[in-house]
Amino acid sequence: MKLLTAIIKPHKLDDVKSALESYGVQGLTISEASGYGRQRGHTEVYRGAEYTVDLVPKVRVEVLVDDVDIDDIVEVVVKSAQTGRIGDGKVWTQHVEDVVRVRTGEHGPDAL
Amino acid sequence: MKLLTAIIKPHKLDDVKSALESYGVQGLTISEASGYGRQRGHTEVYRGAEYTVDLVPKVRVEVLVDDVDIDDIVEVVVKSAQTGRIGDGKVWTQHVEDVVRVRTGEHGPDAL
Amino acid sequence: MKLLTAIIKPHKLDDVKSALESYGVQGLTISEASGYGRQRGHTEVYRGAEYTVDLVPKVRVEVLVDDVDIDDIVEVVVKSAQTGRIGDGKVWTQHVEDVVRVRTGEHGPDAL
Amino acid sequence: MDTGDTAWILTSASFVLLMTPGLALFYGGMVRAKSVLNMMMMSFGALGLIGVLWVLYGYSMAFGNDVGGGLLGDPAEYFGLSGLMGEGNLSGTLPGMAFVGFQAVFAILTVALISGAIADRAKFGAWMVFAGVWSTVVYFPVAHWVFAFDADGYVGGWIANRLAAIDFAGGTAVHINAGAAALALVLVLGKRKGFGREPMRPHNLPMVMLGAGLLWFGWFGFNAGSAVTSGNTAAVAWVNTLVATSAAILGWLLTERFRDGHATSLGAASGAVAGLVAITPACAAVNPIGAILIGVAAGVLCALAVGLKYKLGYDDSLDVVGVHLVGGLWGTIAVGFLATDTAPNGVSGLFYGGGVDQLWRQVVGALAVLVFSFVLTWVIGTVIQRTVGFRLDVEDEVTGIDQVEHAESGYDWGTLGGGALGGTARPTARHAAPTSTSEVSA
Amino acid sequence: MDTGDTAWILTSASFVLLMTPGLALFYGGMVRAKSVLNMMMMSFGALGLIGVLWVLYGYSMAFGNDVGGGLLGDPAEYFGLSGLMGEGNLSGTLPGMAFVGFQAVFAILTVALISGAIADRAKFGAWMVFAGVWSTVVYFPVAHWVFAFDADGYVGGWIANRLAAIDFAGGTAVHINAGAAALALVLVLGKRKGFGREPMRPHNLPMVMLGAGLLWFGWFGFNAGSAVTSGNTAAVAWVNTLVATSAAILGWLLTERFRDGHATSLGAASGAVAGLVAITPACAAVNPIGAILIGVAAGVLCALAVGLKYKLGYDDSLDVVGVHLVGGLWGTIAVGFLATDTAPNGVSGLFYGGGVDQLWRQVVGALAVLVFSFVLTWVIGTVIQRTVGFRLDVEDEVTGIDQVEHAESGYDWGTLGGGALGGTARPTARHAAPTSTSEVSA
Amino acid sequence: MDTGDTAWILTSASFVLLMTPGLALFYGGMVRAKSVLNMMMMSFGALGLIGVLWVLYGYSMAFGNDVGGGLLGDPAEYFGLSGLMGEGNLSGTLPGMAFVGFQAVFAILTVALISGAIADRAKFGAWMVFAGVWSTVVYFPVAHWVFAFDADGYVGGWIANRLAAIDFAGGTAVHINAGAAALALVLVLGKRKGFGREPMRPHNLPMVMLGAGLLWFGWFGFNAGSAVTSGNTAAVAWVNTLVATSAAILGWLLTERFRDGHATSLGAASGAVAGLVAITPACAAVNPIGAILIGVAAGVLCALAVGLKYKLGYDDSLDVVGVHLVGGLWGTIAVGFLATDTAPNGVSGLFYGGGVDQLWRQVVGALAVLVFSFVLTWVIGTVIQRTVGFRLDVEDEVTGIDQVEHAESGYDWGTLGGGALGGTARPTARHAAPTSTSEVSA
Ligand SMILES: Nc1ncnc2c1ncn2[C@@H]1O[C@H](COP(=O)(O)OP(=O)(O)O)[C@@H](O)[C@H]1O
Ligand SMILES: Nc1ncnc2c1ncn2[C@@H]1O[C@H](COP(=O)(O)OP(=O)(O)O)[C@@H](O)[C@H]1O
Ligand SMILES: Nc1ncnc2c1ncn2[C@@H]1O[C@H](COP(=O)(O)OP(=O)(O)O)[C@@H](O)[C@H]1O
Repeated sequence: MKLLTAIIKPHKLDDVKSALESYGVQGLTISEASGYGRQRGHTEVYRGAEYTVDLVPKVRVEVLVDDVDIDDIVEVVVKSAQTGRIGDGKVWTQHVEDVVRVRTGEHGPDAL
Repeated sequence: MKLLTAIIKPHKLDDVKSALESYGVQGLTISEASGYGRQRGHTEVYRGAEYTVDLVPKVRVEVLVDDVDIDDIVEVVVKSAQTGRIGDGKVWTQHVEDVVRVRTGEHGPDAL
Repeated sequence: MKLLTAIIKPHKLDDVKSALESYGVQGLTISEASGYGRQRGHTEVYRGAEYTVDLVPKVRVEVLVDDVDIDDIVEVVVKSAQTGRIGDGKVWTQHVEDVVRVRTGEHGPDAL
Repeated sequence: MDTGDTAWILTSASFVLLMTPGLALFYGGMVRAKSVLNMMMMSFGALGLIGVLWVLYGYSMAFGNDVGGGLLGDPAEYFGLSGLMGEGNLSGTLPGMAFVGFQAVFAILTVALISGAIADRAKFGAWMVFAGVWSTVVYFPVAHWVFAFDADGYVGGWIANRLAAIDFAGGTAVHINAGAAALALVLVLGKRKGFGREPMRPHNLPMVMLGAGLLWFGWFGFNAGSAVTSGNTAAVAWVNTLVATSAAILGWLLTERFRDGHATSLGAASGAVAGLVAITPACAAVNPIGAILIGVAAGVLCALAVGLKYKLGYDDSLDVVGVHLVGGLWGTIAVGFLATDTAPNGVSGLFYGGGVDQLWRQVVGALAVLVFSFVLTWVIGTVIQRTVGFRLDVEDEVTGIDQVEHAESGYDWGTLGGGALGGTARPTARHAAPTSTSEVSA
Repeated sequence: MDTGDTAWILTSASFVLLMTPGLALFYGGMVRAKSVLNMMMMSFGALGLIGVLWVLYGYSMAFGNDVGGGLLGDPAEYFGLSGLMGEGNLSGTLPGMAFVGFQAVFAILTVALISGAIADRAKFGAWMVFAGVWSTVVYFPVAHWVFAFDADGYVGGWIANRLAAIDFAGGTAVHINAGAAALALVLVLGKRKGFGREPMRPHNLPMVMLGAGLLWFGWFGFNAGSAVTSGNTAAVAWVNTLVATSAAILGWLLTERFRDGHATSLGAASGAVAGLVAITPACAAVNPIGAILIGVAAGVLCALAVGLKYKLGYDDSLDVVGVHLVGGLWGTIAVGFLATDTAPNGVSGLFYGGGVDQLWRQVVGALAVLVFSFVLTWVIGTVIQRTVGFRLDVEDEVTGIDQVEHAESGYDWGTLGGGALGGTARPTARHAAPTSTSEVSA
Repeated sequence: MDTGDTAWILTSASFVLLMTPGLALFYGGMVRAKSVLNMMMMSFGALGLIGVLWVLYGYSMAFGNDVGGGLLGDPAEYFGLSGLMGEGNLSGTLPGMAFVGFQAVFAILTVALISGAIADRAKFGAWMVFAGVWSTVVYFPVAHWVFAFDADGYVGGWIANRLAAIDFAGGTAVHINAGAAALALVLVLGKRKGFGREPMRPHNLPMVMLGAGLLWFGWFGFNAGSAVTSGNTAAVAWVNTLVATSAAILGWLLTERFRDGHATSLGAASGAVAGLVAITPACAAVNPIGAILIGVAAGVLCALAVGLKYKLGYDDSLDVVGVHLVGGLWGTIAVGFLATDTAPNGVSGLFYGGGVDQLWRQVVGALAVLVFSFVLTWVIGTVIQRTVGFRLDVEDEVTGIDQVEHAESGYDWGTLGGGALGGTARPTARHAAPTSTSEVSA
C-alpha cells in the first residue's frame, strides 16, 4: 500500500475531496498546515510596526491507497488541486508496510 | 526503525497514551486532524440554513519504534483505541531510515 | 527523494527556518503538534482542582529533499534546533517514491 | 432644567453609544474569522465619522428650524453647536446639549446597522465615503421628518407633525431606513463569491450573544430614553422593551424548533434583536400584552424572513433586511392595530376601537421612509461603485478582507499550540528596533 | 413621583438586565468549548421565558396583595400589568412600571443562576420547562416573602414583615434560593461522564473575566438599586458593594496563594462573584469596614467550599452551591453579627450591641428559603426527569451538547489556519440558493 | 441632596468601575495568547487591592482636610469611612458616600492603566506590592492636588486651588500620572526577550475593540460624571467626550492610511482611547469645535508617538506612554489654547483671547505631576526589583507568564478540534473525586 500526502491551498479542499470521492476513495485524513516556499506571505501593521507573516495557510490531505491505484490517485489530486498559480503545493507518495482498521483489526488492503 | 501513525477518536487518546506507556514507549507526538470516511459528520443550522459538516475531529498519534517492537505496538494501539464503532480510525506503519535526537545528536535506535 | 520530519520546540522554528534557507532549501511545511516524552508538562489549578497537562507544544517541520542533500540537511536542522535541554525533539528521515509539484505537474527532484 | 430627567437622558445616551460596539460584536461574530475586523471596523468607522458630522451640521439638519415642507432642518442654524452650551439653553427639561448627545448616537447606530448586509466585500474607504454621504442625504433629513416635533416658534418634520404617525424611538427613522438602505446596497454590490454554496457559518457565536446582550442593554436607553424625561412614559417603554424582546426570543426559538428541530443560540440572539426592532416604534403606544404580541410575532416573522434571501437570491449577508426592515415594518404597522389610549402615547389602534385612522398613518410613514431610503441609497451606492469602486476585488475577498484592507489578523492563538498558525511574524522595516540595544533582564 | 429616583431605578433595572448575559459569559467561559452555547442558552432561555411570565402573572404573585399568611401575592391582581400604566400609579416615588421592570430582571437572573450547576448535560427543552415551573412555584412566592413590604392597605410577605429578617437585595430570595435549587437539581441529574477524572477546564478565561466584570457592574444596580430611591441608602449600598467585592477578590486570591501556590484569574473572577453574593443582603446594614470583613471572609469561605463537591461527590459543575449558596448564607447570617445602626437599615447586630435578636431572624429566614427551595426543586426536577426526561443521553454528552441540542458550533477558526478544523460546511437543502443565479462581482 | 444629581453620579461611578474590566480586555487582547490572563489580572488585582485601600485611608489622603501646603489630605480624618454614612452627610448636592464611590473607581483605574507598559514580564506578587505602594505614595496625594477643591472650612490641593490649572476629569491626575509611572517602570524592568525582533502581535483584536467600546462607554461617567451634578456642565462634557473621540479615531486612521497604507482596527481602538485621554482634562473647558481639534490632533500625535519606543529602545509594551502620557499632556496643554469662556469652566485660552495665563498654569500642573510620578515610581520600582524582585525569570517569560505565575491557560479550544491542543489535562491530587463513586446517568 501507499500513502499519498498532499499539501494544498485551503480553498481547493472541497474540490479535492469531491474528485477523490468520484474516483472511489472512501476515506481520507485532513489537517492544518502552514507552508513556506516560493509563494510569499503578507505584511501586517500593528500601531505602525510592520510584521512579515511568511507562512501561508495550507491543508494537508493524506490518503492511504492500494498500490495499483496510486498513480491514478496522484493524478486526480494534482488535477483537482491545481490553480496554476504559485503556491499550489506538493503531492508525494511513500510506501506503507501495513495498515490496520482499528474498529475490526483487519490488516492490509482490506483495512482501507 | 519504524514509524507508526494512528488516526483515532479524540476521546480515546488518554487510553492509547496509557497503554503505550504501560508497554514502555517513552515518547510520542500528537496532532489534531479531521477525518472523512464511513463515519458521517453532522448537520448544523444557522438562521434556517443547513450546513453539512462532513469532517469528523480525529487525533493523529505518531510513534517511532524499534523494528522488533513494531508488531506489538500496533497491537497495543489498535486494542486501546478500539470502541468497535464506525470511525475508530486507521493505524499504519512505515519504514524510517534514520532517527536523530536533537538534544544529543544521537542517531538510530538510541535516539528513540 | 527523502522526507525529513522534525519535531522541535516552537521557539526554535525561526532558527530552523533561517538555517534551512541559508543552506538553500526553498520550501517546507509546518504544522502544530504536541509532544509527550521525557520533558514533563506542567500543572494547572482551577478552583483548587489540579490538572496535569502532560503534552508539550511542539512544531513539526517537514522538508522534501533530494537524496544527496539529506545528510547535510539533517545536520542543519539538528544544529539549529538544539538548545541542549530535554525536549529538543526528534528528526527522522524516510524514503519518498515520488513528488509532484501541483502547479506544473512536474515529477521527481524537479518538483522540489 | 430637571436633574432627574437629565440624569436619565445622559445615561440613555451612554447606553446607546454602547450599542454600536455591541452591534460590531453581534455582526463581527457572525462572519468568518477572516473578516471579523472589517465587519467591526464598519461600525467603528461610523463612530468616528458620524460623531463629527453630527456636531458640524447633522444636528442642525435634523433639528434646525424647518426650511421647507417639513423636509429638512436648517443646516446652518446650529453649525458646530457653538450656541448650545449656555446654562439657559434648554430642550424641554434638559440642557440642550444632552438632547444633542442623545440624538447623535442614534445617527451613528443607524449607519452602522447597514453594514451587516455587505459583509466581507466592501472597500473600507468606499464604506467611509458612503457613510458620510448617506447620513447627510438620507439620515439627517429622515430624522427631521420623524423626530423633530413642532413647538412654539419652531417647525419640525412632516411625519411627526403633519402625518402624525407614531414612531416613538425610531422604527421608521432607524430600522426601516437602515433596512431599506441595506437592500439597495446589496443589489449594488452583488453577492459574495460562493454565497449559497460555500460555508459561511458564524465564527464566534458567544461573541454574537455578547453583542446581543449589549444591544438589549443599550436599547433601554434607545427606547425608554426616547421619553426624554424620567417618568411614567420612560417606565412603560422600559417594561415593553423588556417583554417584547423576551417574547421575540420565544417566538424565534419556537419557529426554529418546529421547522428545523433545534432551538439555536443564533436564533435566541437574532430573536432578541428582532423583538427590540419591532417594539421600538411602539414601546409607548401599547400595553405589556400588546408588547408580547408584537414581540412574539416579530420573532416568528423575522425567523421566516431571513430565509428569503436564498429564495430570491440576494446576499443580505447578516440579514439586515430580514431583521431590521421586516421587524421595523411590523412594529410600525402594529402600532396601527395594537395602540391603546391607556398607554403614554394616548392613541387607540384598530383593535382598541380607534379604527383605521392611526393604521394608515403608520403605513404611509413606513412606506415613505422605505422608498426614500431605498432609492437614494441605490443612487449613492451606484455612484460610488462607478467612481472610486465599492466592491472588493474577488481574489482579495477569498484571501480575506481583514488581511487585504486592514493588514491585520483577528486572532493569533499560535503561541499556545506551537506558534505557527497563520504564520510567524516579525517586526520589520520602519520601526525595527535599533539592533545594538541589548536586552535588559535586570 | 421623583425624576431622580426614577432615573436611578430605570438605570439600575437596565444594569441588572445586563447581568444575565454577563452570567452567560461567566458560565459559558468556564465550560468546555463543545458546550459553551448550551451554557449560554440556559441564560438566554430564561431571559425569554421569565420576562413573559413576569408580565403575565409573576409580578402579581410576588407583589400582589397577600392571599394568605404572607406566603403568596394574589396572582390575578395585576395579571398582564394592564392597570399599572397610568400616570398616577406610583410605587413609592417611582412610576409603578419602573418597579415592575426592576423586579423582573431579578426573577430572570435567579433562574439563570441555577443553570451553572447542570452544565453540559440538561436537555434544553426540559430546562425551559423547569425554568417556567420553578419560577412559578419557587421564585415568585419567595420574592413575595422577602421583597413585599407591608404598606397602607397592602399586606406583604412573612420574612420581610413578620420575621423582619434583613435581606436588602436578595441574599435569601436570589442566592440561597438559586444555590439550594442548584444542589437539588444536581442530585437529580447526576454527574457528568468523566467528572473528577477527565479534563474539564475552562475553555475561555478572558470570557469568564468579562462576565465577572459585567456582573459586578450590573450588581451596583442590583444592590444600590434596591434602595428604590436615589439617595444616601443607595450610595452606602454602592460603596459597600464595591469594597466587599474588592476584599473578596483579595480573600480568594490569598487562599489560593497559600493553598495552591498560585493566585489565578479564575480565582479573581470567582472571588468577585462570591463577594457580590455575600454583600447582597447586607449592603445597607453594615459600614464599609463590615463590608470588607464580609467580603474577605466570603472570598476565603467560597474558595474552600468549591472543593467540597469532589469530596462529597456531587457534580455542581460551575460551583453554584459553593459560591451562591455558601456566599448567600454567609452574607445573610453576617448581617446578624455586623449590622450597625449607623447604616441605613438602622439595626444593630451582635457585634454592635444588638444581641442575638437580629441573628436568629437571619438564620430562620435563610433556612426557610433553603429548605423550601431544595425540596420543591427536587420534586420538580424529579418529575421532569421521570416524564419528559431532563438528562441528556450520555453519548450525546460526549459528542457535545451544542452540536446535539442546538445544531451549532461555538467557534470556527478554520478559515484562518486552513479551513478544515471541525469540518467543512456547506449550506444544503431547504435554503440552498437557486443554482442558476450567477454571482455578481461588479 | 438632589436625587437627580445622585442618580447621575451613582451611574457614573458604575460606568467608571466597568472601565477597569474594559481596560483588562483592551490590554489583554493586545498581548500574546500566552500572557492574556496575567495582563487581565493586573487590572483585577488593582480592583481588589485599591478598592480596599481607598476605603481604609485612600479617600482620606485625597479628600481629607489638607495637612500641609496643598500636598496631602489628612489620612486619619475619614479612616474607614465610618463617619460618612449619615443621611445629612453631603458632598455638594450628593450623599457623601456617592462621591467616595465615584472617586474610588478613579484610583483603581489609574493604577491599572500602568500595567500595560510591563506586559508579559512582571511577577504578580510584586505587581500587587507595587500597586499598593504606588497608590499610597503617588496617586492619593496627586488626587488631592488636583481634585480636592477648597470649600468653607476645608482646604484642598495646590494644583486645583493655588495653581488653578484646569483638569476637569483627570488628564494630569490620571493619565499623565499613569503614563509617567509607566515610563519609569519600563526603565526599571527592562525589555521583554525578543522585543523588536520577535512577533508580538495582538492575539485577539475583537477583544481589544470590545475593551475600547467599554472604555468609551465608561468614560462618559468619568468625564461627564466629573461635573458631580446632572446638568449643563455634564451635558457639555458628554458631547465633547463623544466628538473628541470620534475625531481622534479619524485622526489615527488617516495617519495610518497615509503612512502605512492601511487603516487598522487596532488603530481605531487606539485612536478612540487617545481621544478620550486628551479630552479628559478639557471636556468642560472647550466647545465642540475645540473638542474636535483636540481629538483629531490626539489621534495624529499618539499614532506617531507609539513608534518612539522602537527608536529610543524602551519596551513600553502596550504604549501607555505613547497614548496616556502623550495624550494626557496634549489635552492638558490644549486647554491653555482652546479653552473658551462660553464653556462651563468659564476660562479663555490663548486662542480665545485669554492670553498665556491659563497656558502656563496648565504646563506647570502637567510637568509637576509628570516629574513627581516619574521619580517616585522609579524609586518604588527599583526598591521592589532589588528586594523581592519584580521582573520575571526570562525562561518563564518564554514559557508564558500565565502558566508560570497563574498556573492557567487562557484558552482551550481543544475539544472542538480533537482535544490535544496544549495538552490533555486531568484533575489530580488534592481534589480528586472519590474513585468509588459511580457515575449517575439517570
Ligand atoms: N521542499 C519542500 N518540502 C516540503 N514542503 C514543501 C517544499 N517545498 C514546498 N513545500 C510546500 O508546498 C507549498 C507550495 O510551495 P511553493 O514553493 O510556494 O509553490 P509551488 O509549489 O507552486 O512552486 C509550500 O507552501 C509548502 O507547504
Ligand atoms: N484511505 C484512507 N486514508 C487515510 N485516512 C483514512 C482513510 N480511510 C479512513 N481514514 C481515516 O480513518 C478514519 C475512520 O475511517 P471510517 O471510514 O470513518 O471508519 P472505519 O475505519 O471504522 O471504517 C477517518 O475519519 C479518516 O481519518
Ligand atoms: N518515540 C517517539 N515517537 C515519536 N515522537 C517522539 C518519540 N519520542 C519523543 N518524541 C517527540 O520528541 C519530543 C521530545 O522528546 P523528549 O523525550 O521530551 O526529549 P528528548 O528528545 O530531548 O529526549 C517529544 O515531545 C515528542 O514530540
